[in-house]
Amino acid sequence: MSMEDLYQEIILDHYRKPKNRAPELADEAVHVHHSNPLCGDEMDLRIRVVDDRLDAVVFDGEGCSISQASASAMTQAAVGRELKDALDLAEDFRRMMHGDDPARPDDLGDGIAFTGVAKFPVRVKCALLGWMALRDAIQTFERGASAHTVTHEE
Amino acid sequence: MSMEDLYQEIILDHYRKPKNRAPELADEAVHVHHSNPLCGDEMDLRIRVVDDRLDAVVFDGEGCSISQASASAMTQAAVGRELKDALDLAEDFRRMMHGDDPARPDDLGDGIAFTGVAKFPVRVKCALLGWMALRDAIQTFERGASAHTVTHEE
Amino acid sequence: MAIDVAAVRRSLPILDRELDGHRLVYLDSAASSLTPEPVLDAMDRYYRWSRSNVNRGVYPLAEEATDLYEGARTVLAGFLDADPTGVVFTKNATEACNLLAYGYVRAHLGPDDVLLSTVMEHHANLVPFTQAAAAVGAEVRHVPITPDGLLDLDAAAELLADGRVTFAAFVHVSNVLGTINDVPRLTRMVRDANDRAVVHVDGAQAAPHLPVSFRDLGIDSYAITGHKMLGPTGIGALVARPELLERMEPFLTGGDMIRDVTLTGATWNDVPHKFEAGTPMIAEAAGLAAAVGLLEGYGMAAVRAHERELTAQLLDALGTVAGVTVHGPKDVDLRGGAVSFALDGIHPHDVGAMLGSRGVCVRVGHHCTKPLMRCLDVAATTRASSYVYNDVDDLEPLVDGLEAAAAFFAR
Amino acid sequence: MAIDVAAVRRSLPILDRELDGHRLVYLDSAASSLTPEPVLDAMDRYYRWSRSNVNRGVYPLAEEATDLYEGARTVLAGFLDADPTGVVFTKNATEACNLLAYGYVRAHLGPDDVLLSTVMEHHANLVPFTQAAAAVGAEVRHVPITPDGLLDLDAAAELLADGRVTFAAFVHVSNVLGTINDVPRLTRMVRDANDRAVVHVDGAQAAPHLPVSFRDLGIDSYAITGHKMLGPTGIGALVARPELLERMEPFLTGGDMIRDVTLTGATWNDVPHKFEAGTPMIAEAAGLAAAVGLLEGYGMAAVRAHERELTAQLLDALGTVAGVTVHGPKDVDLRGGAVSFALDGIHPHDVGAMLGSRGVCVRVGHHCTKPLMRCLDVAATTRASSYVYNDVDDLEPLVDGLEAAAAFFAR
Ligand SMILES: Cc1ncc(COP(=O)(O)O)c(C=O)c1O
Ligand SMILES: Cc1ncc(COP(=O)(O)O)c(C=O)c1O
Repeated sequence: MSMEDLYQEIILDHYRKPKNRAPELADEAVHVHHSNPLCGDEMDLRIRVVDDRLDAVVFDGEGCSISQASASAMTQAAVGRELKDALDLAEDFRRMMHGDDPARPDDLGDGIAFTGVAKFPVRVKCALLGWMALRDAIQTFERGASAHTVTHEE
Repeated sequence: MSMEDLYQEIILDHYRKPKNRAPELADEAVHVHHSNPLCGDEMDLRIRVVDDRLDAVVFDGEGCSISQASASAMTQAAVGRELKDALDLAEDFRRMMHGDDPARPDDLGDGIAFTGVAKFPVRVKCALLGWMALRDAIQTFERGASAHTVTHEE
Repeated sequence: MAIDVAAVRRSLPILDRELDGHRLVYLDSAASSLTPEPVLDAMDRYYRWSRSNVNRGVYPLAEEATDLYEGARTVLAGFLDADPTGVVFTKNATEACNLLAYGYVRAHLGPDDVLLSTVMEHHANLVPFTQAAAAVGAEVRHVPITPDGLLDLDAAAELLADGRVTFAAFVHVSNVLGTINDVPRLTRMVRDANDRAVVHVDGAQAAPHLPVSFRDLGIDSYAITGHKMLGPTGIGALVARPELLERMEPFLTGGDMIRDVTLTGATWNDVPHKFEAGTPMIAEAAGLAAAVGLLEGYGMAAVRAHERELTAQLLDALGTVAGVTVHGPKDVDLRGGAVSFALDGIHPHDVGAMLGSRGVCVRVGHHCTKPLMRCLDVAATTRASSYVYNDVDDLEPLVDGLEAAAAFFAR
Repeated sequence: MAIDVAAVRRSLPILDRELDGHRLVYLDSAASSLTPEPVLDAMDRYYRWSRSNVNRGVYPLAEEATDLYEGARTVLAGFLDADPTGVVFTKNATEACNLLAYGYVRAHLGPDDVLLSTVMEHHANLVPFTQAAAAVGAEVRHVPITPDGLLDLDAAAELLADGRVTFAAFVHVSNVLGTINDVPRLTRMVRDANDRAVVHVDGAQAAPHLPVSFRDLGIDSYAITGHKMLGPTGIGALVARPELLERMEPFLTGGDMIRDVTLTGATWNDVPHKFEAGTPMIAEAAGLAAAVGLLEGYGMAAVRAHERELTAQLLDALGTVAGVTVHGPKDVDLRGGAVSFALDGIHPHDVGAMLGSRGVCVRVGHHCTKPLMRCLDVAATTRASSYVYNDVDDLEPLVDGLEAAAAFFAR
């Protein structure tokens, strides 16, 4: 288990200088709070939706480098996408974490740097936290609600 | 584990031709029923008491050769004794079954043939069944009662 | 492919043991099977190479231990044709039955429910449910047996007729009579009478000896125990439909089975983990997986064929001994390899002692089936039970020992 | 006599393992200890020589197995200075706590009773009792901790003042803070407030590391687990006053724990057997007895002295790393060898991954003490924990790894 397999340089960059990290979002459509009690990870995710598109995605939270960096990379990959498309991308990332080859490597952007995490089962849930929050935020929006709290492990 | 260690000739004699085996006893003072559900052994013991002495002791029951032979030998050793004395003898037998040297080898009569049973832990409770029934019968008499049922393993 | 008994025996150093100058003849596999070396090696490998605790460790040993443990779940599920999510590891089959009795019967049934049991149950599959029924005020009904030791399905139909039976627990293969019950048929009867009924089967004596497909049995849960199927002591499992596990309340609580804990409350982990509190039987799971690997290697159809043949020979051999009465079915298609019998006028303890003195290991007693003993009107039986390491050579010492006992204890 | 660490290490082949070119440095004994060869040998001997089931067998193998199993009970009782009649074998400490929660708390307490717990409990010693309290409508009170991680006994006195606490369950040695609680003192406080109170102590982290006299502690029951004390997985025990066991209701039911069974009811075997349903952990009991033999050979005073010394060195070493904050007492007389700490600004998962990549095995997470994590206001900690096979050479890789983590994850 070498550190380099897990912590690619891109991951460390996102960890050190997270993108779209913010505690608030003007005109937010949905705010979801996800937590993983086993790790103690906490994640607030906010989305703004314009014409069925993710106009803005910001996160805030606490957790290990993997969870924070993955959320940061996720926001970059997701913003500007149609909701359905973003859901599909989240599913692609989830499958990648379970060892499958991603179908949309280019669209995942920096998210692709997390491929190696699949080899570290205990860290998979960390990498997924932001993406699963995104999925939930979109589904919450589609249900017509504006906030949702989820406690989970995957 | 040789058969001879366990099944001394005296034991087999009592097993084949039990002494004082009877389903009834005239003028009985006490009748106790003991059973060991783990082995399925059943024992009815009846005593007649005259002047604080065991005037007659008879048993009836079902069980393995050891339990039947031991009860038979017990009746011979017990009959005629003062109640207190018989209790003491039963205690001597019990201690012998737990590996101690008997204090009253002569008084135990054929009971002494059961010394070897102490080496077979699963059979100890069989050898004790009749003696423990005797002890209970005497104690039941001393309490002023005339019948008692006990379910036990030792 | 037939079982290569000689090869199996080579993996069992215990069979080289002599007892008082007699060859060891082990005919007590229904109580506990012998454990071949590959099973011991699998446990050893864990202890000598990957020893650590499972779950959430971020170092390689802990990941290996977790893989071993979770891998065993998958292996067992594959062996029984079940969903790994439905496999809860327990310490033995008894705990598996209790898990269901507490997590389902006590939690969800009440005075309007009726439980169906049978008179041939092992205490492990009876007492937890009679206690649970008493606690919730439910009635328990018992399917009787026919004179040849089969479940009386006509009587069962009557017991089910009023549609009130919402829970049934019965044994797949009897540890005393050897009877192989028709699980799919009785299950259909139970469900036809009440389609909400939950059906639990005690597979402790079946999984080691027969091909078992949990899916094909059509039941809701199945209890097994490792030590009777070439595995180690200290591990068993409740194999269940995940939906049933979802409905069940937690039973043992503590670490690893929680999602979150506060000073006053808790939320629960996903199934099957919700039912596995505390440090699990890690080495034992590795050993059980290795045992399953051996059984799959032999092929369960071959295991069954071997035992069917040997049981036929055993029944024939017992027929040659004067005074022997066999309990249970005589038709080897209807029975497994556990054969209980009486030797006329001689208490099973005495029979067992004689056999033991000659190196022949059989079990005598009530075999944890007191109600069945009452039905058979005996206090105890002598039981010879075989497995993959037995062959026809083991029958002669048994027969000789029985004849010696008859002579020795003749009155 | 000091512990001969080199000799202990020679009995642990796993320590020769390399992880990615790094020497294995095992500092996770609070999660599970390594298992020396004599323990494996004891289990092997059972499997290769005496393999059979316990209880009522009339052949030599079965008697040997029974002797091994019952002998282990006596050995464990001797080690803990307790009555063998009060030793119930369970699969782990968690089951031991559940046994008490079901057999005593749920069976005998009610809405008028108050349970005393603490904020530093492992989930194993908390959740079974909070669930039981909720089931019977009893209140639970929690002793808080002082800033240095000791139980706040003044606060405890207030919680006890109204005399309503009839059951207390607390930990002997904290698996996170390392705190050694003053069990006799808190027990006296509980009993002075209410002399009918039952006092249970979780000794999972104490029995492996300190001399323990159950009698001298003055308590009613004590939970231990084999895999943390050089023993195998799959075995633990509830050690109790036999009188308490007598008062408890049966918990797991089934074979071997009964006296008699009918179709609808049952009567129970004598304690401790009344609480041991089904085939027990026979090999594991033999292994645990061997582990106890090793610990007695070292001498528990020597084990404690060794760990006290090593813990002092560990605390010193951690003091040299910038950004490290140790949780729990700094006075090594008040603490055991489990040391939790934070590395400023770096999540324990990342710390653990860095250490793991260098062969250093530590545990990161909430250590099954979520309420304590909330008290400490952290999500998780990194925990290094030592045992008889560790020495000062294991500290340098730890310190180096922490410094590497600090450099790697610096923002
Ligand atoms: C203090 C304490 N209590 C109880 C337990 C539970 O032990 P087990 O997982 O063996 O049941 C542990 C081990 O994690 C512990 O550290
Ligand atoms: C039919 C049956 N069910 C259940 C059990 C209980 O298995 P265990 O003792 O491993 O819990 C046994 C074993 O004795 C059995 O034969």
